[in-house]
Amino acid sequence: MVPLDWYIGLSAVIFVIGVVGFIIRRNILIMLMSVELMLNSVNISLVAFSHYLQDLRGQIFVFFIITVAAAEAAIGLAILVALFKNKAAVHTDEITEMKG
Amino acid sequence: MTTATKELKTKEITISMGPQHPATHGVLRLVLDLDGESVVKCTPYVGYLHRGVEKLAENRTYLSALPLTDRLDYISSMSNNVGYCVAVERLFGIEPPERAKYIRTIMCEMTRISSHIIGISTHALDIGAMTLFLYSFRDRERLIDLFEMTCGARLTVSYPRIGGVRNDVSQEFLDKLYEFTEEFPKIIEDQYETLIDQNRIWLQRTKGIGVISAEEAINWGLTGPTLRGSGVPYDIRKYAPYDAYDKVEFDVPVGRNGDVYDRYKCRMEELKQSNRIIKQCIEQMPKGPVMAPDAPKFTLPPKDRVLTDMESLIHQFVLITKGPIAAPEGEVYAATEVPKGELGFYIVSDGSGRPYRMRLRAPSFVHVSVLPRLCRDAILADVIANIGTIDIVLGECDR
Amino acid sequence: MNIAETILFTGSSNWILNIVFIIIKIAVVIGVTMLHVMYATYFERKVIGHMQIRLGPMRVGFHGVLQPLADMLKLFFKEDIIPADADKPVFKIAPIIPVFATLSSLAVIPFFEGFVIAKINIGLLYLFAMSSLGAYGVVMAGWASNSKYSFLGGLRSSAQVISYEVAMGLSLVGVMIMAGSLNLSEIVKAQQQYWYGMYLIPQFIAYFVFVVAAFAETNRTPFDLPEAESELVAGYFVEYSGMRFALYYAAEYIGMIIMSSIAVICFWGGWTLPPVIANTIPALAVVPGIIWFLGKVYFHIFLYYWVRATVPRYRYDKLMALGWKVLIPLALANIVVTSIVKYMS
Amino acid sequence: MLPNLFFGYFAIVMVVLSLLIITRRNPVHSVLWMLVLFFHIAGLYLFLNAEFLAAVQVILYAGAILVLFLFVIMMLNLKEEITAERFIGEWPIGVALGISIIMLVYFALSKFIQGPVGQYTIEAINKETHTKTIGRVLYTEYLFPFEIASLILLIAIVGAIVLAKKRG
Amino acid sequence: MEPKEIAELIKDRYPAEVKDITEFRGQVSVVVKKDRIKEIMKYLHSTPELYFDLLEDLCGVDYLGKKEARFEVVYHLYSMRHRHMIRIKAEVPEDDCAIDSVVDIWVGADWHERECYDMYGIEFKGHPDPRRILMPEDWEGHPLRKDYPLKADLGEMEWKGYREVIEVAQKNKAYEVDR
Repeated sequence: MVPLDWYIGLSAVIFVIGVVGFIIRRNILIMLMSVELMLNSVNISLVAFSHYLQDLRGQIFVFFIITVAAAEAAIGLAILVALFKNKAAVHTDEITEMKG
Repeated sequence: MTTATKELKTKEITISMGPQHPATHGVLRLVLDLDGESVVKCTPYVGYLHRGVEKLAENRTYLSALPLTDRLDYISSMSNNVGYCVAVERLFGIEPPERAKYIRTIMCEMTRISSHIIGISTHALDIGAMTLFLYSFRDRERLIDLFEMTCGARLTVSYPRIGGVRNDVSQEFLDKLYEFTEEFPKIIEDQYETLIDQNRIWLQRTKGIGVISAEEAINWGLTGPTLRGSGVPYDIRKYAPYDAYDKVEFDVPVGRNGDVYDRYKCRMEELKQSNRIIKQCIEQMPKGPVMAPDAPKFTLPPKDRVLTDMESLIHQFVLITKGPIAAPEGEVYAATEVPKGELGFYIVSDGSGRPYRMRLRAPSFVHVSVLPRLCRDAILADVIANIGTIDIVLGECDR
Repeated sequence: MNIAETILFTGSSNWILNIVFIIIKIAVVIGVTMLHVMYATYFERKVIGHMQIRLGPMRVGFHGVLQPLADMLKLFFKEDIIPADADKPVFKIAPIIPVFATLSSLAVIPFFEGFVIAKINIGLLYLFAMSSLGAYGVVMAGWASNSKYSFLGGLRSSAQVISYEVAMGLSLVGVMIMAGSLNLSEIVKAQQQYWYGMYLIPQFIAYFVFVVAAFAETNRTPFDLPEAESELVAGYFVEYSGMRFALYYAAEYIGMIIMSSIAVICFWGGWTLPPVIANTIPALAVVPGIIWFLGKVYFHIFLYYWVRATVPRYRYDKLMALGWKVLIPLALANIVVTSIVKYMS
Repeated sequence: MLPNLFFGYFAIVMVVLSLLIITRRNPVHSVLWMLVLFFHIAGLYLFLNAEFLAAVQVILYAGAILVLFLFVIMMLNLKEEITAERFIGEWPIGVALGISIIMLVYFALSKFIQGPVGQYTIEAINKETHTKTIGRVLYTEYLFPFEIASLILLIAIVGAIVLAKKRG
Repeated sequence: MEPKEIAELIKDRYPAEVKDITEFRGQVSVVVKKDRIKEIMKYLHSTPELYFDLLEDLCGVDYLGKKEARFEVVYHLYSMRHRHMIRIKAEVPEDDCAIDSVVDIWVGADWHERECYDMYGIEFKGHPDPRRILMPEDWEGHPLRKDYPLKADLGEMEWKGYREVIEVAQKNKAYEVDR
């Protein structure tokens, strides 16, 4: 039996990679993907908890997180497309104004 | 860092459709600027099949320029030949005999059927209905066999001559053709029309697409079924008849909305009308010669006559070595109704045996030029429908 | 129970032997499917040929029966051309994905009583998962070829597959509600409790939606826009040649077989006969279930060909409108009605 | 032993894939590595006896969300991206931040105590299949959050359409 | 209306412009000066009793050494309403090789004028898109002029696109399979 700590450790490492990716990349697309990465790492730990604690609550939460992730991806990408149509830029440091 | 850009930027894709593309009916090239699927700008480029027919004709005799016209609209070469012969006959002021006129009319209408068959079926094939293509090619094959029976060639026939036709048709030909005309209307109704006429997808793809109003169509210079689809009953066969068209009865089908569907319906209806004309011609076919009495001055005598008859031999010898007789000085414009539209020959003669200037008014050339107009507000799939609906042959467009 | 049945169905208690049996099973299923794929192409050419008053392949073998072999040989030995500006790794991987996705879908399909490679409880979901993967092969090919035609084909395809996946999934929810299971074998068995033995009759709307969506999902006429040869030449795989092209070709036909199998299992009672027929003619029990299954599958494959020979191609915007404005509402309405009926009874 | 090996494989591959995702220059490659990662996550869910979630992971994440990403990347057609600078100028700070979070988690984990065990044992779930169990819990205990989630999706759809729609 | 009458009508209205009226085989040509061609065309197009709404054809003719003005631009007009036609010929001398475009009146003149420019080098003033149409864009000379040879060994003068094609063909020969 794999200890629960291992899962949490794995989830934490992936989460941190997601955080780092979000911070250091210039490309908004990859930043969005890093967010997905973070959400997935949380999912892993939730499913692991659910399995080890023999409770379905974790898995239910995963459902809601997937829903939120889908909504987030749709909105984020829509913003990105709108942004690209206005500025033709996908890099964070090229987008410096609030005015469209 | 950057100043705010005022206008909305979108990234357009430019695709070069053709010259080698299955839906461009030859070597038409369209440069399409696409925003997603919708066409922002459509620019046709032609000239990939330019062979300088007009220039070549200036250096040939009136007779030897005839085969050049075969290669214009290579799927309806008989109509082009007839158009050229009508123009030259008008220039020389000669009149072919009655029987020749009827034969020409039959041949022209057979060509119209086979050309419309190709036009409709490749159009349907472009839109995705593949079976009509194979059905109709079976019937086209019968017509082409009949061409072969009389002219010895299947596509580039060079059969009409200045002042008549090359040789008489056989009774067997007429019988077989009559048999065809008996069956053909039923084939159209049973097989062609049932396949796509009421098909919902076909209607969706053709109704309301590429709409052009009657005034605008005339202003663009459209002719033939492409114009008649907009509701203008302009048909040279009716209003300036040549050959035997004034002796037969037929209707000029017109559309109402000027969209792709109406043009398709016009062509479909013309198939039936052509069939009707052929039938009448066979029934009324007079007896007699097939070459005008003064025509030997322009045309090579038949081979068997050359080998047996002294006068014909001399005649051939003179024609070949000295060139043809001089044409009267002047200029004529003769328009005929070929399957694609109005084919005009403008011949300027300076009194020598060769045309000083032969201008070809090719319907396809005009029809290609209207493509950007038809593709306004279109999406990519409509461009294909529009190319099909104007029924172009690039050999004629580029000359 | 004889030896053959032991090997095929139950396996052995020894887990090594078990794995060996599973591998044999997989090999048999894939081998047989590939053979069917080969002859599905032959079948298509013959069927459409005769519908279009021509003969189809006639040269290789008696009435062209060896034509698929000849085609395969030709494609196998053809030069493999990769465009200079293509993204090479992606370009190479892309054709493998749809073949992988469609072949692995075979794992959960019960071909006849008890014969299924993986008896998993979420069979239907697994099928959805695999069919949603198919889009990647198309999109990656479209992107990696670095050609505008394949790019447009890829874009069209991804939008189309995503949209019609929704309709397809929703159309099968009715079946799931009626059967109360996602296991395909269970679904077949559940249909036996009705005298007509098929969900086709109560779920005819779902069946209609499913068949239309299946046509779109497999990129067949009239929804073959991603590869519309008159618009996009060949769409996403325009730059492919030789074996890689053959992989796409094979994936399309395996996809057709899979979709037909799902339709047969979920709506036509799989390998079983309707009880009303089986009871009136007891002699039919002699015929093995696989024959019924294949017969029903081939009827659906024939349907694909029939439609291809008949109708023109949809336009992109009309296709989307059909998917979102007709099929999805229909499927949703079907779900509502089915659940109400299920709740009442 | 065997489960540990499996977990080790999954863990190593997943970490490597995550690193690949955030470092690729070409976003398309990132998406494709992410696809592989999602398959591994689905595998891990199977390993944790959550078969329904594994299927949902593939259908939703791989089949819908990632395709959406790919779709947008292709639509924007970012050719210049391949030559542009990948990271922001201050990327070492970001990495340092990441390492510090890892340290934090490590210390937190050393104090980790497992909570009480619930009623859904593997046997209980297997008896009536995972799908049914999840469905029952979702539609009874968590019905209200479920409805809220569907509302979120609806808002997302409307928002996405409004944002992506052309002006004028 | 008879073509002859139409010609007289034009002559009455633009006496200074019409240089000649000829008739051959029942077809009437009106030879006009090029300067006010657009005005004349507008008159022909919009006068209700003439109403030439279809520009059947537009082409150039090169009368090298035969007439005093080297080129002529020939318009064939047809009226759908009245079913009559007329031929207008505008003289274009070589030293002032330009004429007003009639695209504003008939859109269909667009490509005909482009072709006329391509083949004869006659410039159409006010044309929206004056490019070559049938010949390649970097082609030199205007092929339908009478002093343009039908076939000649041009040597270095040869169109460079042709040389490129030949070079590519030569290069590709190396890949051909020996039989």
